[in-house]
Amino acid sequence: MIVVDDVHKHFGGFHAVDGSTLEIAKGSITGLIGPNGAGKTTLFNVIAGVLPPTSGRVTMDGEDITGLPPHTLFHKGLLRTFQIAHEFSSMTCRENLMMVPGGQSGETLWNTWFGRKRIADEERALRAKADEVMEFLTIEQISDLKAGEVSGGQKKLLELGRTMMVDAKIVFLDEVGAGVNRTLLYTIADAIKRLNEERGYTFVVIEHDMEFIGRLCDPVICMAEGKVLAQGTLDEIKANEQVIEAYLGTGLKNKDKLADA
Amino acid sequence: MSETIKHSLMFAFVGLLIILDGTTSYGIFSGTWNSALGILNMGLVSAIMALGVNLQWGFAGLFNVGIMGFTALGGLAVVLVTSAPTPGAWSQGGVGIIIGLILGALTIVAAVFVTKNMATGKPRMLVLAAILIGGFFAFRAVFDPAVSGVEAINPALLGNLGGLNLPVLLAWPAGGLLAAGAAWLIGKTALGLRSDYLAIATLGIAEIIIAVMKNEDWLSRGVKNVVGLPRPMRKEIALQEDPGFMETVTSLGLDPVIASTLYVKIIYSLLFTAVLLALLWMAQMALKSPWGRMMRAIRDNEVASEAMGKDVTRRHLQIFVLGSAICGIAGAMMTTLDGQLTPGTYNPLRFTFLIWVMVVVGGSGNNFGAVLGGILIWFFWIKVEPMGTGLITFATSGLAEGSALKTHLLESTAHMRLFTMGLILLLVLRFSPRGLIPEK
Amino acid sequence: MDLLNALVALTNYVMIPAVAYGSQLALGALGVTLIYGVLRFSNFAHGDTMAFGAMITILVTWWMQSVGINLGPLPTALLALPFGILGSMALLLVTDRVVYRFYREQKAKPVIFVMVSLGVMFMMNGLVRFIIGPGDQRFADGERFIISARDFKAMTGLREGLAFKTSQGITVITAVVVVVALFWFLNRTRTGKSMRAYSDNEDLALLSGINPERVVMYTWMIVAALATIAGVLYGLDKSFKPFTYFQLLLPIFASAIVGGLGNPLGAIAGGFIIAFSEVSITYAWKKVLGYLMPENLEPDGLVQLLSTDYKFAVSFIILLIVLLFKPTGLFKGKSV
Amino acid sequence: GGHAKEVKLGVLFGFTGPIESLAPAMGSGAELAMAEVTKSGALLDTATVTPMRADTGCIDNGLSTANAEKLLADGVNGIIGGDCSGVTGAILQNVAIPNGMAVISPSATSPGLSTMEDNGLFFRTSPSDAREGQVMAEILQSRGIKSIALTYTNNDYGKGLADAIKTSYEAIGGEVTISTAHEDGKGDYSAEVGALASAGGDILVVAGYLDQGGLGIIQGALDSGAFDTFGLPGGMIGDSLPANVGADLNGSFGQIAGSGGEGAKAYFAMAEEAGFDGSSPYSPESYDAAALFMLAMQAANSKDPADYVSKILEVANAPGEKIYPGELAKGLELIKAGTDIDYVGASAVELIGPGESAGSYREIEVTNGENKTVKFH
Amino acid sequence: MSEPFLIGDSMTGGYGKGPDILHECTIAVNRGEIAVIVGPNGAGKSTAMKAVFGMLNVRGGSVRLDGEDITAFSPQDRVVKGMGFVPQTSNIFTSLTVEENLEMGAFIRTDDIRDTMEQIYHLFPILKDKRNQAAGELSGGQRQQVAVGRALMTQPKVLMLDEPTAGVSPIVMDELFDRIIEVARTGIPILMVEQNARQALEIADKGYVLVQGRNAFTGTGKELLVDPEVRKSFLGG
Ligand SMILES: Nc1ncnc2c1ncn2[C@@H]1O[C@H](COP(=O)(O)OP(=O)(O)OP(=O)(O)O)[C@@H](O)[C@H]1O
Ligand SMILES: Nc1ncnc2c1ncn2[C@@H]1O[C@H](COP(=O)(O)OP(=O)(O)OP(=O)(O)O)[C@@H](O)[C@H]1O
Ligand SMILES: CC(C)C[C@H](N)C(=O)O
Ligand SMILES: [Mg+2]
Ligand SMILES: [Mg+2]
Repeated sequence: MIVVDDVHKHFGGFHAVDGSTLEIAKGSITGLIGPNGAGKTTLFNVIAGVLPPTSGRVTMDGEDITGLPPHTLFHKGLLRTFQIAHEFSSMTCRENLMMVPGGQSGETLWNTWFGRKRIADEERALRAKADEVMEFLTIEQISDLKAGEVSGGQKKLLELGRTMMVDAKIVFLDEVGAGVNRTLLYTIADAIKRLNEERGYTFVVIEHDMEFIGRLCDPVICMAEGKVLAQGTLDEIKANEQVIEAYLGTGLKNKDKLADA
Repeated sequence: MSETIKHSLMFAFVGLLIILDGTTSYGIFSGTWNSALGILNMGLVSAIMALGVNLQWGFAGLFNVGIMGFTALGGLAVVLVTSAPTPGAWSQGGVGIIIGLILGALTIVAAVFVTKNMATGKPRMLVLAAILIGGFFAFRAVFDPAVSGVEAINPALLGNLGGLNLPVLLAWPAGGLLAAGAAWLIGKTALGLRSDYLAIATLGIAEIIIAVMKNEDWLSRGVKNVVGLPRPMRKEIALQEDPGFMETVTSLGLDPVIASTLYVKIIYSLLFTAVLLALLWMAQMALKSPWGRMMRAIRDNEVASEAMGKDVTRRHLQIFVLGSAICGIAGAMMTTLDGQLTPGTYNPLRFTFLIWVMVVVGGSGNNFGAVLGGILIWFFWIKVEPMGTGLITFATSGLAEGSALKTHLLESTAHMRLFTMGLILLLVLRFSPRGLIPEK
Repeated sequence: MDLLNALVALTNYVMIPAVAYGSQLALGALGVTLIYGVLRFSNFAHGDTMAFGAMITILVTWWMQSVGINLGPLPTALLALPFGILGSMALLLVTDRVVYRFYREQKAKPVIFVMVSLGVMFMMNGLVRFIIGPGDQRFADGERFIISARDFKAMTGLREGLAFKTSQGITVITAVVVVVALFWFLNRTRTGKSMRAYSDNEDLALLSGINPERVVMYTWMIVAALATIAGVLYGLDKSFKPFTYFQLLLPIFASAIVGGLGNPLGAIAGGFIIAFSEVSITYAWKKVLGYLMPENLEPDGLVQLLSTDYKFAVSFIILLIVLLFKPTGLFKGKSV
Repeated sequence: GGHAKEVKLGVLFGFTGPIESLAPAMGSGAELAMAEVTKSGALLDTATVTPMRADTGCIDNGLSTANAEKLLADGVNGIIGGDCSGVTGAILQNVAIPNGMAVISPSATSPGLSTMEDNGLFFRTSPSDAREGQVMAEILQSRGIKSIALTYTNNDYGKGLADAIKTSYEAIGGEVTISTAHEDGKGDYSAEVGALASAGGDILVVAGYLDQGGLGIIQGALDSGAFDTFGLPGGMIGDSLPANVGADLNGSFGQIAGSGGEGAKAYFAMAEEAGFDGSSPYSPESYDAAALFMLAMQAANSKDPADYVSKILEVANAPGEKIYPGELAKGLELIKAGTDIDYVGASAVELIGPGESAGSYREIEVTNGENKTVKFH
Repeated sequence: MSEPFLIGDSMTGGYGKGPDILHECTIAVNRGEIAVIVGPNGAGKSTAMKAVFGMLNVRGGSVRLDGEDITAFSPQDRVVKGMGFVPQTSNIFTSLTVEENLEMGAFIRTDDIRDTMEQIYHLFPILKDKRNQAAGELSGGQRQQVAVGRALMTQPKVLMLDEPTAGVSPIVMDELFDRIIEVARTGIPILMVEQNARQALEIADKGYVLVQGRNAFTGTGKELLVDPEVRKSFLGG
């Protein structure tokens, strides 16, 4: 569905993404892992049109989408979340969700003056939808709070909630799990799976929690230093020497010392 | 609920100030309706400007500090729409001016085209330079003699192209359109800038607009001013000479001079109020709709709004053009009220920052706040002078008569005006730091 | 010879004035940029702070002149400068205590601060005029020229003169010294870094043990010094008049912004860009070309790209062009 | 006509804003005349004359009209003002004319105001720019000057005057190498000086204000050695200029409205005694504006504009006994006695057709750091 | 039982004039111990940390450090008292370079900080490479490392970390936990909030579960880890 072809992204002399080539199959839930600074988020940003690539091409369903602005991509069904939550902090959580769907007739000035009936109907539906999403994410109690005044984890959930407001084709999730309670995270994993199975969404998931990746993703791509290091099922990846060395590590060294104490 | 009452009370308070000014001459009040309505009228115009700025800043977070430029363009529209065409101006050079301007525009279009369509490198630089330099000289060659031609026609009284000789009320929407057109051009180039960078860019553009209006005499006589612009109603003098009017007035037992001046002012008040209410309603409806929500989202976080499918650039342009158009309309109304266009009077303090004070004191992001701030701050702008005088008289009352300090202070009374303005501004912002009617 | 004459004319009418004016703008812009960098708002009262500092200096200078204290060839005002700095420090610290601190505690938005500074500006505006009046004040003394046009002509035998005023010399030297010092202070000293840290993230600064009120106090003190120096040098070179100082605010802001707000180097660069574009774009090349071209080709017209009516417009156009390519100024400034 | 004991005159100048440094001396001038009359007790059966100051900001139409309304509300019998032509137009159109209030401006010099339909309510004690242009051209010619560079303050006064000088001077064969504007109140005039220097010329004529941009231009031109002689129209004549510039100004020359110098000299002395600078621009004209009001009121035996406006031209012009500053009491007595007077005042007032000063001029040369009158025109 | 080194004792309070978010919440840590707070999102974990650090209006209860009541102290004063804190969000100076961030961590220290800085670079090698880069340009995980490094630079007497491992890769997380254990063993108490709760509780001496601003469960790390209720509700089964 998405093909990333030899994409480079340089910041000054630094090659954050350094010739990544990968493919995301339609209907898959692809995991994207790799050490901090591997270039995962940067790659997301290039695909989602936030950053122009230094070179390379991105296509979606065969169409060249390199350098298209994010809002155009959104309307093509490409959604993403942000690693560092980008909530609309002065708006309520519900408004954060309700603003998402595109093409609302109330977004046209003319209608705000002369099409009030239609807007009211649409708003009712939107509101119901937003409430449903919040309930699912167990954040219904914060629906009327300003998004800037909720906990770190709740912001991340809100971030995720926005992608659930519309019918997307492909959703890029950048560490939705960081800071989210594990029990809830696994519930979310189930939801993602359901969306994937029932509605055919494609997902690309960056996550450092191997258990979460394990529950969801196939295939898993591991990046390091801007390049694709390995690709395969999670088990294959976990067994890959390079991946272990660069990313997974071998566990706590001090654990035994702790036990001694 | 109590909020609503509180805010209504504030409006009532401002209304009361105006009424007091009309009825009592105690303290800072003047005690004539002429003065009170005069303040109200400019207050209404200010409120409309504040509404425009609030649209841009309060809704979309665009730091436009070029209000002065748009107001001036509105004023220019009045001249261009209402004044009579200067006899002979078109044959003496008017056509040349238009051709020159078209040449200039073509040069810029060509330059932009080349920049966009040629690969970067030396050839592009050369072509670009050739176009710009060639275009500039062609422009000057056509434009300069044409301008001298027009400006030579009775320079002390005319020397400009003149206008379309249309009714003055048409000039208001025309002012809006002119400002909107300029805003569109500016927005296309400068809206990529953020916060204070956009501010200085718009400030600069406003200065450029004023510079053009001051120095291009063929347009609207430059610093020589255009006086005696037409009005949407009869002049007071005409009324005083109209037997019908006089009859009504005397039968009502009114003073004819006062009646005629009030008549004019009341008509202005009604017209301005109508414009203000219409714009306020539109702004309010827009704010409370998904459109307003989208705008707030954009203001809040542009990156996220982009990712949520909102075309931030386009929306910014839309609101920038709208807000500026409103300022243009207000500018045209103000010039109509003044009856003259005096480019030298446009300065940023009065026409940009004072409006900002109105928006912020009123409560940015809230349309009613902007309107309240507009009228209230204008009231103070006029009344700080007597207030300042009062303050200084009070401050010096303890001093010995004829003491050097006292004389010195009394002589400097004029400077109490801005001093008092500052004091009021700080006091209001101290007691309601988010504005009188803050955004919810 | 003609080439020399042309060069001298260009230096005399473009280079020297632009460098001096640029330094003056730069000094003013440094203050603006510092407040923006640390306290995160555009301070409209800066022009009037400059006027206030200069005013105190002038009053002290007058007193010194009256009792016969002087610096020989250098202006007495340099001796009085420390008093001016102290005076404006006192004023700014009091203003901060009485006015700005409240809004800091409220965590008010920058635009509120801007409006508050407008209020402060109005009040300082009145204060200065109360004390010294709205008129022109002269306080320069000492040797007026390092080299005057007449002397230069006599010395070199050229037709064109070259004038270099003492005040211009002092301005340029001071600007260099102040910038180097400020740069070193901000980037190398603990206090300087803590100021930048505070401006970046107030809460976190708190968690690092930085005392915010201290940072703010230092900032105002430095700003007071900068403003006074700028105001005095400007007054020495041109003249002191409160209204002009207010008008200076615009080019000063333009300088700070085009250079990149919050960046001292940017303030300097910006000052020179604005000054040079004001002075050079509208320059009439007639004289210079007259020297350079053969007799029969000497230009008839003024050979002026644009008339001086548009000098501000031109400097703003240049500013716009810079911003279009570098949206946060030449040196990557901040934006709030 | 009422014989109430109090006459109120509005003094409506830009006490704040671009000409805030000129306005105080103008205000004091007007008030000096009022004090003189009040003290004499000769006006309308010992009426007192009270000045009421208000601000125009020089460039703020809204403020000016509001303040004019306020003055009216306070019951003034005449308005001295406005100062800058722009706001003066606004005051006239929006307040004075509709209300039938008489206005005498000491300083609004724009020709545009001449043709305004003013119902005979508007007068000016400052002469027309066109006239001064002629005079200046003659002076330049008589001094054998072949070419001038010209710069003007960018407002209707400066522009109008510069146009007038240029036209007249070129008509008699002089060359104007450049005519360029400068903005008042700005910091730096190097660009203007550079352009002027490049254009060259025997002298530099500065049609500006002596404590505004004009001073900056002269200073810059002297410092850089661009020009060493300057032509100084009325706005540039005043003691502060030689004082501020110093010896370098010696030899520069110009002209200012005023005849005989007698009136002006008397006025300067009076001003000095009162503690302000009478030679500040438009200060004499302000005194005269106030004087005209009071003399006309006396002549009409009324303080109602409707009655006295027609008398303004009468008291201002010949025939009649000449009245100089400090002699207002005498003037009032004479009028009361039915004798015709010709008010000369501090600025040699002579009003012509549309109610503006005809303007005779004295030629000034700066010698030994002082403005010396050398000739009359 | 002796008084813990740092205790927030039955704290009640909320943000500004808003409703109470903490209700009689108690958290404490002893010298050389690691105490971990877990709980659902929005439970008030971060709020409790902030309350202990004096960034909140505590309406009831008290905070004591080493026996001294510091409830009324300002945050800076607590820093001077030796408390170090890494907040959950905006925990770095984005416009300062990595190295300057670390220097700011050591702001109140007057001794030589170079050794400590080397230690940090040793712990997070990536930061050494990026030492002259603005911290705002770092990746999410790198920022987190800077934040923790900053707090370690303080050489605090007690260290409070709000989700230090959020977004860091497994290998760095292991390193980080190792380092935390080391620090704790030098006698410095560590109070941290974690969503990687299982790993955190494994190394914890004491665990708190907060729910809706109240203490729901308290016990040793091990106890909580084996508690089926806690596992199911908060640790992801
Ligand atoms: N604007 C920038 N300027 C300079 N360097 C940058 C910029 N943005 C990112 N980088 C660098 O690019 C590299 C890749 O960053 P990126 O955010 O893509 O990492 P990541 O794989 O998402 O890491 P993490 O797992 O920590 O989120 C990092 O080393 C970072 O320092
Ligand atoms: N700045 C704030 N202003 C007002 N309320 C806030 C603010 N921050 C958080 N809250 C409220 O306090 C509650 C607790 O938030 P807190 O940040 O302590 O949760 P948390 O337990 O740390 O959650 P997480 O695991 O998601 O970080 C939330 O429900 C939120 O609504
Ligand atoms: C007082 C002066 C600045 C007024 C000027 N003569 C004008 O007509 O505008
Ligand atoms: Mg990332
Ligand atoms: Mg938290």
